[in-house]
Amino acid sequence: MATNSAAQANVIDLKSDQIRQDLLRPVFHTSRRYYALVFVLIALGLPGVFAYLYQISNGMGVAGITRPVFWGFYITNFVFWIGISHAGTLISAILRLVNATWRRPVTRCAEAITVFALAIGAQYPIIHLGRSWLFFWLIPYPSERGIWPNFRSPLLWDFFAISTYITGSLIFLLLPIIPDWAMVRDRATGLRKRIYAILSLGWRGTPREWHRLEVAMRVMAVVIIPVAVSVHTIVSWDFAMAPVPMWHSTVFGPYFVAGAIFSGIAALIIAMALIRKFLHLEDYLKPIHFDNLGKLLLLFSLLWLYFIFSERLTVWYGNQTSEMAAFWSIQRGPFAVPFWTMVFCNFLIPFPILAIKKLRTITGTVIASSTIVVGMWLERFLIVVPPLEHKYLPYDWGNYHPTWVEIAITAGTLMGMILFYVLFVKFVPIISIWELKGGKRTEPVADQAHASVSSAAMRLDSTLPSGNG
Amino acid sequence: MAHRWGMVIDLDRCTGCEACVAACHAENNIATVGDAEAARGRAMHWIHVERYWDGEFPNVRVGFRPIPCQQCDAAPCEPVCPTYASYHNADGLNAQVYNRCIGTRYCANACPYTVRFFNWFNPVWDKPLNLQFNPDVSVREVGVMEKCTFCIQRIKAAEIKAEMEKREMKDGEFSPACVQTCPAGAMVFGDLDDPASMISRFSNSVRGTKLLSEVGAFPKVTYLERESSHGNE
Amino acid sequence: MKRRDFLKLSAMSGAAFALEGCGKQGTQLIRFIPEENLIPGVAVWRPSICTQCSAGCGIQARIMEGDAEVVRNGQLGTVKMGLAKKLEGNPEHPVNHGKLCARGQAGLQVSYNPDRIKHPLKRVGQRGSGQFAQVSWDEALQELLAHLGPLASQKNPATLAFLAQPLRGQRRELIGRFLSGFDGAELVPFEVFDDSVLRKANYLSFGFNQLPTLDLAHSNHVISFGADFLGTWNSPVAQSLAYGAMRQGRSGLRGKFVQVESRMSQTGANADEWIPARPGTEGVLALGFAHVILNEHLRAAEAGGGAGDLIDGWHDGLPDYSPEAVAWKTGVAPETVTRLARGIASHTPSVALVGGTPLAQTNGLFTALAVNALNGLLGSVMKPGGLLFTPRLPLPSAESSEAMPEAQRVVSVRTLAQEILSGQPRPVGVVLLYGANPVFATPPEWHVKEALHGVPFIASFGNFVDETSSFADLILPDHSYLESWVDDVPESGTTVATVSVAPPTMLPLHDTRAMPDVLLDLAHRLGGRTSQALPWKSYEEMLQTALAPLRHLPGSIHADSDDEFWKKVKEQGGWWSANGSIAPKPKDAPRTFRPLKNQEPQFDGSTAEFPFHFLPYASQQFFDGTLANLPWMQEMPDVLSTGMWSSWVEINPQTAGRLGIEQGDLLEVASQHGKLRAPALLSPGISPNVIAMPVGQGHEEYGRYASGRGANPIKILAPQVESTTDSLAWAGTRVSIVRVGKGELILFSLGPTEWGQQGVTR
Amino acid sequence: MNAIYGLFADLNSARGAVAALRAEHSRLRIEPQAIVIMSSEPLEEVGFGWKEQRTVMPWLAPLGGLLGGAGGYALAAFTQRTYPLPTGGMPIVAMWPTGIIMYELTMLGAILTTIVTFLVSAGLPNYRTRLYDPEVTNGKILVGISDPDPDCRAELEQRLYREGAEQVKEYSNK
Repeated sequence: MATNSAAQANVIDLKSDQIRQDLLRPVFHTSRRYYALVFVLIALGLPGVFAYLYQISNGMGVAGITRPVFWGFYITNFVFWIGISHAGTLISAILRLVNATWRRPVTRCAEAITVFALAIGAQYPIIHLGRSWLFFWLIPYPSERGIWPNFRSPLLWDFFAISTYITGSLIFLLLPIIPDWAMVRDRATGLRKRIYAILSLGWRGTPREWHRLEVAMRVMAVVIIPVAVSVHTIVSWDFAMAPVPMWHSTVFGPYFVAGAIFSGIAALIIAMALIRKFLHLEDYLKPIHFDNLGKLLLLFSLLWLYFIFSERLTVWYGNQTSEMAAFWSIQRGPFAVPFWTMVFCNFLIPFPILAIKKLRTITGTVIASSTIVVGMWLERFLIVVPPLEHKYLPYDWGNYHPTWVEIAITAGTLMGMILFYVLFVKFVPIISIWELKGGKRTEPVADQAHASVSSAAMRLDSTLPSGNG
Repeated sequence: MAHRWGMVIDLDRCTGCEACVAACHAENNIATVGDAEAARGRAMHWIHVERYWDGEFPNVRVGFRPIPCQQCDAAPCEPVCPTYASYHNADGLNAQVYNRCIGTRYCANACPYTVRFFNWFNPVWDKPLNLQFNPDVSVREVGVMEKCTFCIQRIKAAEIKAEMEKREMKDGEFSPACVQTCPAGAMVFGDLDDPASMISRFSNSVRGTKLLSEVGAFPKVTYLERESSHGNE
Repeated sequence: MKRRDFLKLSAMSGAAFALEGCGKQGTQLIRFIPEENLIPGVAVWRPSICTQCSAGCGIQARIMEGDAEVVRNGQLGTVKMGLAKKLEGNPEHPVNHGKLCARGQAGLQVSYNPDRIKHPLKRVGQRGSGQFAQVSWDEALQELLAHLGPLASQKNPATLAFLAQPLRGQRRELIGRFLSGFDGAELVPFEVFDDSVLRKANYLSFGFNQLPTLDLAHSNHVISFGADFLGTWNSPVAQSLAYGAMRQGRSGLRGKFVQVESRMSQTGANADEWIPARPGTEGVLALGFAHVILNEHLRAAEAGGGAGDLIDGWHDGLPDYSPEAVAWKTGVAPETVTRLARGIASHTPSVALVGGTPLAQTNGLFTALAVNALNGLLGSVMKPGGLLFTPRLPLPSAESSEAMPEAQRVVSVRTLAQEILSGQPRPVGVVLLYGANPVFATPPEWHVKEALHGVPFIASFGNFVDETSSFADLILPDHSYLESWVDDVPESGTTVATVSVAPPTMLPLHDTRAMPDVLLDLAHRLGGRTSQALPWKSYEEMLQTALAPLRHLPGSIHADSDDEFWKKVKEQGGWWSANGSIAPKPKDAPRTFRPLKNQEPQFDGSTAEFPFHFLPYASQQFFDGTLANLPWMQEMPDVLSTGMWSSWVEINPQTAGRLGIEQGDLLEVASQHGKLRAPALLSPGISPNVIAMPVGQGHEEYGRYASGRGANPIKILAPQVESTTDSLAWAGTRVSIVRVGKGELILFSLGPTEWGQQGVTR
Repeated sequence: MNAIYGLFADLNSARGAVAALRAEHSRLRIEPQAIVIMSSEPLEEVGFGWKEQRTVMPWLAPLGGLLGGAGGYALAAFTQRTYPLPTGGMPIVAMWPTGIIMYELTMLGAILTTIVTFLVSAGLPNYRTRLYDPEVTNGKILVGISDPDPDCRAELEQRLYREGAEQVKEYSNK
């Protein structure tokens, strides 16, 4: 897959200057529409901020969660965003390792999603605390209270996993930006020049720098994949470790990871499509990219189907009274509507679109991705809430109705995510220029080298030993 | 010396009068949340009497089951707490340290018996209702999980008394508020490690069962199931 | 006395200081000198008596020092004083042996209730508007005297009525003596769930004008006709204790318990067998059992004794009560009748109980007598494991109010209302209110409201403004029972003669005065007959004199001097006779009574128009509604419905299904006498032709926790009374129901109701 | 220091220049290390890579990982021992939960080591003014000689031109 698509992907027959101009344009030129967009996003996000302050000042009770449904939207969003965050790092890491050249325009969009989704997702464990202001009690440090956190608690595992992941993916995102920032530095003036000079760490582009950069990226790619996998496994264990019917399941680890990548790719496709449209990068993010990602999405759609099927089938077959309560409430009960919507969004709609080549266009994949993002949110919701409503003792069953606070905060964080992304595009070339050029250049130059200069090259290298002797 | 406090509840004696519920409120400064919050399922009853109907009219029977915290030996609520707010004390009680609680509510999800209650708001007592506060029990603030403690304040008081009188604690010397008030004498409290104690004898009764034993939390509350009379005529 | 003066002084200076100090009065902190010497953090236990219901359980209060905002000498400030923190049963007490029910536990919230009346009040607004202004005690007493004086001195031909909750012991005696100073004065005891029918029946059958003490602990087979003896009827704590012993108190022997009622009560929920019989036919069922027992010669008719003689056809083997006939009337299958009859006959000692709903019918007396006869037949009267009667003390004050009509005119509130409205036999000039709340708890057509409007002057001793006391022109707030001298003579629940007496457990929080002391004060100021009848300076003195003779009886206290005796009484919270030292003495009933034929119950409303029997029942939390202002009770889930903070209509799922009613739908319940609205609650434990509702909610005027909450079923009841005792037949109304929309149920349990539907291990 | 450098438009001429300079380094009196190359993209091809290709980074990462893991164990074990709770017969330091912490910290260790070794070995960040020309990020390839022998300056300049440099510039930070 990598090679042939690489062949097509590399039909970016543009002058390097052209590339530079196109990709740096967003960094240097800002339209009115851009400011308007930022303003709108902030306006839509603010209610969430107010809602959160309101919740802190009045108490958790302003949210809809109640006994026995002690977790609701917040934890749903937490799992959802952490899931989205698997877009980037994982994808780009894998693609780097298999050296799929078509990845080059895609990687940075993906890695950015990762970092921002993590930043958002990591807010939720704090937002959902009864006493948010004491969140730092989760951090292991020798405190005046003379007590350390409990390392047996999955929430502690979360803390470590997520902080590792966010560090890793941030580095993974920033490393390849350095040369591009150097490029901006050389074109910018005044204060901006000074800022970018600092950001680019005095990058010059010597072979040593280039080489170290690429080695570092390879190592990171190797390291980041197991981290990403562990992160969502541990998130799944927040549930699987508790003896709650339908939570206490062994399939949750892989189930969550697959779901995460699934939603991640979907988010990536949407982001790419928007960038392509609004930054006029049609020549860089080509149908082939969407086509390839679409195939990936298809694979994961099937994988998701397989997981949810095996999860639900085993429960149904096991037929434990305690579990069946939650099971039926999802299958036919009050949660039937979200459940079947989810099945439509995650499989029935995307599958044909992605499976039929004709439909696997940019529009097609975007449609599929949008339904998938919705579907995956519903999946998280259905994992969190129905089991809590139906724990062991029927007398203690309850139900959950979210309030405006939860909804406002949820919407707020979505806006926040988009806002981050929009700002990012303004400070960083969203497509890695040097990688793109590198990708563009490899084959043809290789040929040339063989044709003309090879003899000289041979001669040179033969002289080397004496040279540095 | 450490004890292992346990409770036996005789379902054949329990009449569902809920004296235990009221006594618990009075003893432990448990707030009332008011109708609006109660309607949202946020009423706090550290011990509550569960009622299950059995059969159709006219052959209806009812089972009452008072459920305090079961004080499990392997309590699911404990390991999940990131701040040790919910922990296992030396007497085997699932203690809750309110000041350490940051309100993840994970313990409440993990608890198979749903006997943990959360302070969704700061509790309010219209003056002078606050004059009734039991000074031996701290009042909880917003965002904190609370639960049945087997009236740990009474346990401590009795321990101190015994210490001052230089003696071992006597079986039945004291009991939690629910046990003390139970009109039908359906509840027994004591030290499971003391083979001579009433509770040790009761918990070995043939009628003895543990609630949700399949979950494997090893509760320290034993239920004595109902019987039938006159050879089930 | 000296210390008091000193206190006054200190408080005065405090006040003076306060007035200099800036800030509005009440906000600044005045520290009074502590009135007691308590060690902070150390609890002391003081005995008292629970007055939450008429069982008369002994309690003890856990007193610890705390800072209270109080009024002393008209000045608000804080004082370190002993505060009741917790109530427990008094382990010594022969009724409850250290146990206490939920309502008793909640007693603390009476004393600390934010809606308590904190000082005397004078009506300013329209009568019934509940608008009052603060007045001083002197003004208040002057005003009351101004109205009582003329009545006492017959300047005014009108008379005086004392409308109170049923009282016993010295309180009862005190009021009786006070009224003796007024010609034609009437004592009007009122409670909605009153047991006068049963008392009368017991008097006729056994010669005891009182409620029975149930020796369940020794019985082998109990069959109860509608008596909620584990919840709200008679002496619930004593009976629960005995019930527990019956079930598991004897090794190898577990007493069987069968409940007959058409709506499953908390008590019925504990039964091994629950038998829904048609309302009002319980007596027939009882005689059905007797029929089987007689005709199978399991007992001889003579065993019925006096109780049997009261039933028509008893000595002919009750021909009209064959199982088939009974089945046809009651809806209970003939084989069930036979089986149960043989059961109670063979598994002795066995006992039959009756109370509550079956007696709240027009044929209540018949039902009661029938069950009494059955008990006679079973030989369970005055026998271990059967019905016992608490022996009476040789004191004038010992009898319950209904028990001694000869003392002075005792009339029902219905009669009082008629008298007020008609002015016959003589107009009522002044009504004194104490505890009773008839405006809330009588059917509208008894016209209590209208009557009260017509009374020239009404004074209330209550410590809350409720529907009735809001009609008062003057309110002289009483102490809460934890703040005052309390005394009681339990009518049942124990086998030893008992008088409970206890001093205040804590100092008053507010500017209130104990009703007995106010009456004594009034009596002295009135002079004449009244003051002669009440020679005592204080209520304590009265109590001490009353109990003094007991010192020489064998009982719980051995003392050499009266003072020592009194000291011990106060420590113990009363006096009770040594076991068996005083035997209950039956009075021989008048032989004039002619044997009763079966009387069909009369129901108000046609079956066509009003297809359902309407059963109000005493609520587990609020009893008859007097406890609806206690937040703990409001939030305590009703154990069967799990309802909180509201009222609801219980309806059989089949009926509901037929009428397309779902859980939580808002229903309009209509009788010939009114309508009310409440959400539907589907309950398997109720006959399809019956709907039931808890009494206690639906207060219009009863503080912040009770007012405007839920609906009051009494307001749609027919003004029917049991034919022989003027007491309300509150189960004799028929209603129709119609769904009018979506209502809101406030339930503690939102889960499915069936056992074992999911997850419950058995 | 000062330097002379040429800017080449295309790869091959740049490579040629480097080759030539290296071939004649003794005659032109250039230390091989003195030849400086800069480009706006990695030049993996033969000819540029010199000693640069060798680094221990891939080996340091696992080492850092081990350190992190050990640290993780230390943290978890130490804290759990300082707060020994009755665990109902279960070990105070439960291996599996601790293992999870160790796993995460292993990865964190590897990541941090990598980024540190990268910065150190690539000599970043470095904000001192050094031989550089913004033209590099315009795609030009810079081939220069730092501190050339003054006598050879002229020859070097025309040599660079001969190899196809678009322009040859002087650099000096004096």
